[in-house]
Amino acid sequence: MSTAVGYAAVAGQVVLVGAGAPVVTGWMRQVRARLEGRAGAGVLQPWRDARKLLRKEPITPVGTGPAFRTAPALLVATTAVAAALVPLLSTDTPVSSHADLILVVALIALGTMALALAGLDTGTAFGGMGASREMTVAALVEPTILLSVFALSIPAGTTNIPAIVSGAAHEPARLASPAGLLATAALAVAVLAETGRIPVDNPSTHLELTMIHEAMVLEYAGPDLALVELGAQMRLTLLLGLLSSLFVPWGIATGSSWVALGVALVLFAAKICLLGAVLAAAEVFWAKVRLFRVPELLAGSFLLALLAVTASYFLSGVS
Amino acid sequence: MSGGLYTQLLDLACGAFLLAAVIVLWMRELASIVRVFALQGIALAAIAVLLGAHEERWDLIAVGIGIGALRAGVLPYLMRRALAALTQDRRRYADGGAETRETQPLVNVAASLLTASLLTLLAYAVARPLTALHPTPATHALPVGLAVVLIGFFVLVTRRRALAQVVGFLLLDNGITATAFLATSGVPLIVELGVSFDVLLAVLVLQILTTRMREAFGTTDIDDLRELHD
Amino acid sequence: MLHLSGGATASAFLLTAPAAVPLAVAGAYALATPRTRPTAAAFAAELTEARQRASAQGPVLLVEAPEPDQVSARHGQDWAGLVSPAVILTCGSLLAADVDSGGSQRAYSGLLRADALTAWMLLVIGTVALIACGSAPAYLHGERDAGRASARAVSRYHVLVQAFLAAMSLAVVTANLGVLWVAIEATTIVTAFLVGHRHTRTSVEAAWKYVVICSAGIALAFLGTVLIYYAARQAGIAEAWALDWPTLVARADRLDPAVTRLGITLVVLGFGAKAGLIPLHAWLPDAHSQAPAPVSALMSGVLLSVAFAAILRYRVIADAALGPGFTRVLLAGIALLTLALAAGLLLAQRDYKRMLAYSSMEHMSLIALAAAIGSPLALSAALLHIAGHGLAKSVAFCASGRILQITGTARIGLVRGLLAQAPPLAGAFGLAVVALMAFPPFSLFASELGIARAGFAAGGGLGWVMAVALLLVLVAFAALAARTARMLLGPGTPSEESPSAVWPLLLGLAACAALGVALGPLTDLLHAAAQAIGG
Amino acid sequence: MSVIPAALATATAMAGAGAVAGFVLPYRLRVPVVGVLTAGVGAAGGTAGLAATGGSRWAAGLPGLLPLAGAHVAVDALAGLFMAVAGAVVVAVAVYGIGYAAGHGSHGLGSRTAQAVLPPFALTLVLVPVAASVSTFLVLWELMALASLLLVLAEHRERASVRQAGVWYAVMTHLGLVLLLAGLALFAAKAGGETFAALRAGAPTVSPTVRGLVFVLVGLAFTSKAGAVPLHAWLPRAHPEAPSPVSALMSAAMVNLGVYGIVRTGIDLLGGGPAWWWLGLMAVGGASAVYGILQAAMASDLKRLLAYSTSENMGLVLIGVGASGLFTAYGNRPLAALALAAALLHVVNHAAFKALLFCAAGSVLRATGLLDLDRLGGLRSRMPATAGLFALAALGAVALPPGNGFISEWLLLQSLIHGLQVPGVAVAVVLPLSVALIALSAGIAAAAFVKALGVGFFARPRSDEAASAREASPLMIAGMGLLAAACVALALVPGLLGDGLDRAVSAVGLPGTGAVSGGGVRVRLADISASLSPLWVVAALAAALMVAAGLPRLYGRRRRRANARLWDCGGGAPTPRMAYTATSFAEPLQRVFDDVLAPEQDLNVTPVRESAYLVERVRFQRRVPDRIEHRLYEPVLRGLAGAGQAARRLAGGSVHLYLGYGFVGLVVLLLALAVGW
Repeated sequence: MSTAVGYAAVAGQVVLVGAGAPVVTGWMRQVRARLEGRAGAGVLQPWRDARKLLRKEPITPVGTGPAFRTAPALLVATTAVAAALVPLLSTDTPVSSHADLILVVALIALGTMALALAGLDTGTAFGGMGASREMTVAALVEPTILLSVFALSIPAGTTNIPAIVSGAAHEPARLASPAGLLATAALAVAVLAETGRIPVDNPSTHLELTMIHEAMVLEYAGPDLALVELGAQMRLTLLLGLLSSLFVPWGIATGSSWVALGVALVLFAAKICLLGAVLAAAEVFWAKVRLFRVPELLAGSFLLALLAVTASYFLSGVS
Repeated sequence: MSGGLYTQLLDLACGAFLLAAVIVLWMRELASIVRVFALQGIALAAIAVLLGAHEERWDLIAVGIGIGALRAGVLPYLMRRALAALTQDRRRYADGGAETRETQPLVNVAASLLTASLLTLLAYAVARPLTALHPTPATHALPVGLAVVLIGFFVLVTRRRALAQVVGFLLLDNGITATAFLATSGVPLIVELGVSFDVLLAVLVLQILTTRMREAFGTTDIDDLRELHD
Repeated sequence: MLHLSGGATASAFLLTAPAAVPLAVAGAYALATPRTRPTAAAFAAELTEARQRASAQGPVLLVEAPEPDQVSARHGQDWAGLVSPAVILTCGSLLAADVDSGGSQRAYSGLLRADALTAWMLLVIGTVALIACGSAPAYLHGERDAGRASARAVSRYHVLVQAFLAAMSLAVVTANLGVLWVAIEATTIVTAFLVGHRHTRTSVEAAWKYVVICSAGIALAFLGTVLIYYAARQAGIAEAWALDWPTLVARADRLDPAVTRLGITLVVLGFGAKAGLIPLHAWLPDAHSQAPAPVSALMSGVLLSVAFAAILRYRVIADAALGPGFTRVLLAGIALLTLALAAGLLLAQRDYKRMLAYSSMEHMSLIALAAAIGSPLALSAALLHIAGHGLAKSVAFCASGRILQITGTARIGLVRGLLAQAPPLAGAFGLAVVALMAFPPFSLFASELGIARAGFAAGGGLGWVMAVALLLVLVAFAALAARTARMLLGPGTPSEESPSAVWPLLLGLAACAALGVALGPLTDLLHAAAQAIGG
Repeated sequence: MSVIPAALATATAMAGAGAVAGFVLPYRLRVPVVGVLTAGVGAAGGTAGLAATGGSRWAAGLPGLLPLAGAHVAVDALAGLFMAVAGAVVVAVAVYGIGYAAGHGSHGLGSRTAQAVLPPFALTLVLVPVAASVSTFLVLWELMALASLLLVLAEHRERASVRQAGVWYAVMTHLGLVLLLAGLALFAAKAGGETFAALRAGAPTVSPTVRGLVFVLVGLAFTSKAGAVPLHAWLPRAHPEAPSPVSALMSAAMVNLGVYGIVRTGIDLLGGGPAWWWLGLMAVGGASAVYGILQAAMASDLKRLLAYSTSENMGLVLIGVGASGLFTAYGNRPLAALALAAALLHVVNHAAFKALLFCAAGSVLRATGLLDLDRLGGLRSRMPATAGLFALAALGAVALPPGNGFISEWLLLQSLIHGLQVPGVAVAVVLPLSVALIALSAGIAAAAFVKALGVGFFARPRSDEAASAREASPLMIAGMGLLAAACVALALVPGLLGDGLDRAVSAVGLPGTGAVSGGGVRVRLADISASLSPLWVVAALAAALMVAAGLPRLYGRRRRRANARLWDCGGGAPTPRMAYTATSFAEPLQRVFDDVLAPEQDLNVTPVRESAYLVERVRFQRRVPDRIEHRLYEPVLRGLAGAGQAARRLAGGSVHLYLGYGFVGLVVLLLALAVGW
């Protein structure tokens, strides 16, 4: 019985992230359009785009290799595996013992790396440029995420995400601590950077002076492009979900009952929509930071994470 | 020989011995230096003979006479010959006149004499335990031997002419021989023979080298020997 | 002598032969000097030759074409020089078999005496001489081809080298400190002409410095000997035995400390001059760079150690009379200063023979340091270091002589790509330098290791001395490595080089490596030798 | 129990035979024969090592060898682990080396000297951990240094830079020896014996100051061998200049012995020490990790990049070892065991992927004659096997799943994260910092290897040499294949190592952890649990990949891929010269770390002759020097050069001066005697 619920939860997470990601993006674009006084293309527009792209002819640019061809699928695959591991809906799944936070971070980084290699594989100036910038950002983001993980895992005594989440759900005081807040802030910045949002990157720009992510994927077309877009959207959803699981863990099923799972599903959708709306709203009011000042931002979040760890240690160590 | 006379004669000989070393420091003409050196050889022989006479050891007297012959006879003769060779060459080498004079020692005469006195003081200080071990008139004169050793070394360091350096080396050797006699009435005969032979050979070697130097460099100024350096 | 009936006669023979046979060979060479021309004429010719060279300020080629039948005769003559090393080696090993349990052999009422140290030193002298004399034919052949050596000069070379060997052998087999002094002074006189044998400005200069500095130094040693004799006489030792080393050691506790102190200081300074130790060290690079390569090998490989062996003998007396503190401070100070000087001068060295000479100073100072430490381990290490250094340095010098003949320059900066040019020769040179840099398996590593271990174990500030010494050795290592690499590595065109000339060198390297791996039958001898000098 | 001595004797005999064969045989024969014998040495040594990790022990004394000391040998599980790693690397690299040296003339690695030295070098790699006394250890250590030095110099005729590298290597390694000698000799003197057994027994009686001094000296030497800052300068020089198989051996087997030395002396012989030792070690490790990988990210020479990456990985290992010591100092032994196990596992992983990386780089060098990433490119189509193997190894190097490096870094992070249970302010400050540094180095490593792979092997060739490259010979691929198999095995079933790792950890007196077992990595301590199942991760990823790749096929109508020109924002089909180079790839990172790297740049503007305002040529040059070298080494070198020049004046040639030394010396000594010594 419990395994059935568990498997359902895992499948639900993967499907939710896979299928819901375009919707989340559509939602964010819609919120943004409305805030900017436009009508917007509708919440389902990313879905329609994906369907259109998937029907197009697959194209292999001359001079590219296997890395270019496999990167989109790898991006999606890593995100999907991560989505299965992160307790978005339930902490009690058959895979929860594998759900290590470091592993999740590494899987996300693997996707980033695959895409960067694909960018270099094209041999164009844009591809290389994008890859170079992406890896620079990733090199700085990764430690930030890991340190935040560290800060969060100290009270739980483990890096297992379900354990952290259920621990936090049972002891809300952990989250309200200075360490928890610092870690949240740091992780939020890292998520923005990792998903290529303003102020680090602008997902809708194609100016060579500023673009990061888009530069890498310029050569993709058709189904490949659809996968790349899907992958990026899934990452956004996943990371927002991770953020919400870690810092607003309430509602996530900790036992194995279908009801709790249903509640969790609804609450998850609500949380993601709220977070997405906040993010979209913020993007309207923020400007993108100059490329070479991005590291300062990331260094700041890195320091926040470090402070979080130290604070968490001292606060828990005193007791 | 009475004790007092013996002591006085010994002191006289030792004084002459030291004085000769100091005079070598004073002189500039190589010929005069060689002459003074010969006198010192005689003083050395006198010391040995006096000691022999005092201790009534005929072998010591014989050794003394032999040493006198070597240091006052053979060695000065060899050096005079070398000097003569240099003088004969005057026509071939324009600056030949300078070859027979120690024109410019590295330390001037006044300073040399001052140093000699300081060295003598040092010798006295150093020789204190030597005298204390076995106080006799002879060992009381030990500082003289040591002083001559130091002065000889000093001559070796500061004199620029090859022959002057040879004299310095011989002064050093004289000083050591004197010390040997004064301290222990001489080392065993076989050693004494070996030493004298070695000294003779060393002087011969140096003399030959002087000739070669004269041929190769056109001068016997040691200061010109600076081709080998780092 | 042929009828060896009694043990006494046998030991007398064994003790006499190492000095007598080379002397006899020297005599034979002197008698066999080519008499194709009247001596006076030859002398005159040589003189004009020398003058012409001097006027041209460089070697002028005056080739006398050898007649065919003379060539083989000369080669035989060159190889005959191997007799004495062989005899020294044989006597050394026979003596070693007798004394490696700690006893001693005496002859001529104690004038000659062999203990384990003697045997060890004889073995070192014999082996190094074998390398030097073995590589001499190739060297002389090269000199003749370049017209730098007349038949007379070669003959005189042989006479002097043999006499040199005799003097060194005498220095180690005598028990009388006076005779020891005479023998060491004799080496100066004999080698003076070997250093100056080329009659060029530089060689005359080197010879002059060599004779003056060494004679002055050795004179001080004699003064020291006299003072020790004085102290011994005052301690009641009879005249005949007052310079006898075993007697002095046995009764050293009765020597007057103040006089002994003065005497030992002078002796260390004096023999230190011959051993290449500060302050009278300066003759060494000049003489080594000017002497013919095999002679440099002998001087650096054994002459320095023979002189140092004398210091080791005196050290026993001093330690018994004064306690270990005095010589320890004296030797450690001298060793450190020498090491610092050698390291400093290696840093900016531009001449590879001088480089090797300074490396000798470096190693002698390490040996001196070991003597300063004075524990059994340190003394064994010092003796092993003497052997290893002798072998490696003689190979390096012999190889450097051939390199000089091939390249025509002693400047490091002008030699390039030697490994590509003459692989066997450059390989031998490189390996010798590697050995000198104390890499295993060469024995210098084992001995340096032993010295370091003994140094840190000794305590009382010697640990710090050792640390400084190790740093200085590192500096020397760096300089040596950089210089040698510059000479050996890089592209080059292969030149004609007969590999047969390299066998003595390989022999030396193999011996050095073998000593570093295992001492085998020499183990007992080494320990007995260290014991003989207070270990 | 007689497996170990028999295997070691076999290895020694084969090395001897190999050395002789290298000298004697003609070129065509010697390369294969020496290669096979070298592989034999590795196999025999590895067997001995495996036997030891399997629980066998062996010790012996050989008093006849090694004058003045006598040789002592002993094998325990810790030694066995390092022997096994070295042996395995040697086998694979020897096979690779046959292909590498064959067909390229008798210069370089094919020369008599190099071939004769190769088997002994392999032997010393295996034998160093066997040593059980100070003298034996130092002798083997130096033999290894000498053999590697000779091999580094193998290609001296081709490039002048080899000489420089050789000299640096020789001097640095001797500096290491001096430190080691001073440290160990001091230790032996105070502990009253020079066998390891005596040291172990005597260590508690040695005063803390001396123990600290010993640890600092020895630690500096060993970290230098491991390529950690600040004494790392030899590594980025020697590794690129050595023939590639030699680089592989040095980087995958030799540097490990530095770690071995620290573990052996620090934890085993000295029996641990106060926290400051280990904090220092962790500081060194952290600095090496970040500095090494930063330099790697800046390097555009492929082997230099790999060399600096070695510095990084050894830094990580040192962090682990330091953490282990730190936990022991605070009394938490299970955690200490975990940290040590993580460090040792990383040593094994690093050996596997770094050997493969160097071999692949060697294949590239053989195929193109180039190592400059800026001029390579496009090799994936010309040499697919090499590119694939490089990618596999790079995956291990960036420490991302499913690579093998991830597992050990994960374990290391776990030990550090859980280390916060240990009280103490130092721990609270150092552990988070260490985690941050590890994470930072992992991030930059990703950038560095994306650069190496993406710029070096992907895109299009940027030079004629790269365009005409040919795939490596079958033997080279076979050798690399062995290493790749090891990487895969370590990545999928690290549990195979479990028991050996446990025994190695318990050999230094820590409790076994059972951290690595079965198909997964599991950490189970008093109140921690975390686990990682590499096989599960790989299976999940593979499944997801198939689904993701199948998605367009299911949905889309047109299955066949069509070829098209590169779009490049409409520019279309750019020339290879327009592609991003390694230098430009690294530029943003370099900007970020400007303060650390301190790049130097020159701008030369040459105006046209007629007018100063018209520019004929602009030359821009930027270099990223090794800053530590700049600050630390150059003053020393300048000082030494100055000292050398000053010393020359001491030997000015004047005989008066020389005699003056003697006179002054005499007078000074006499004065000293006169005033009373």
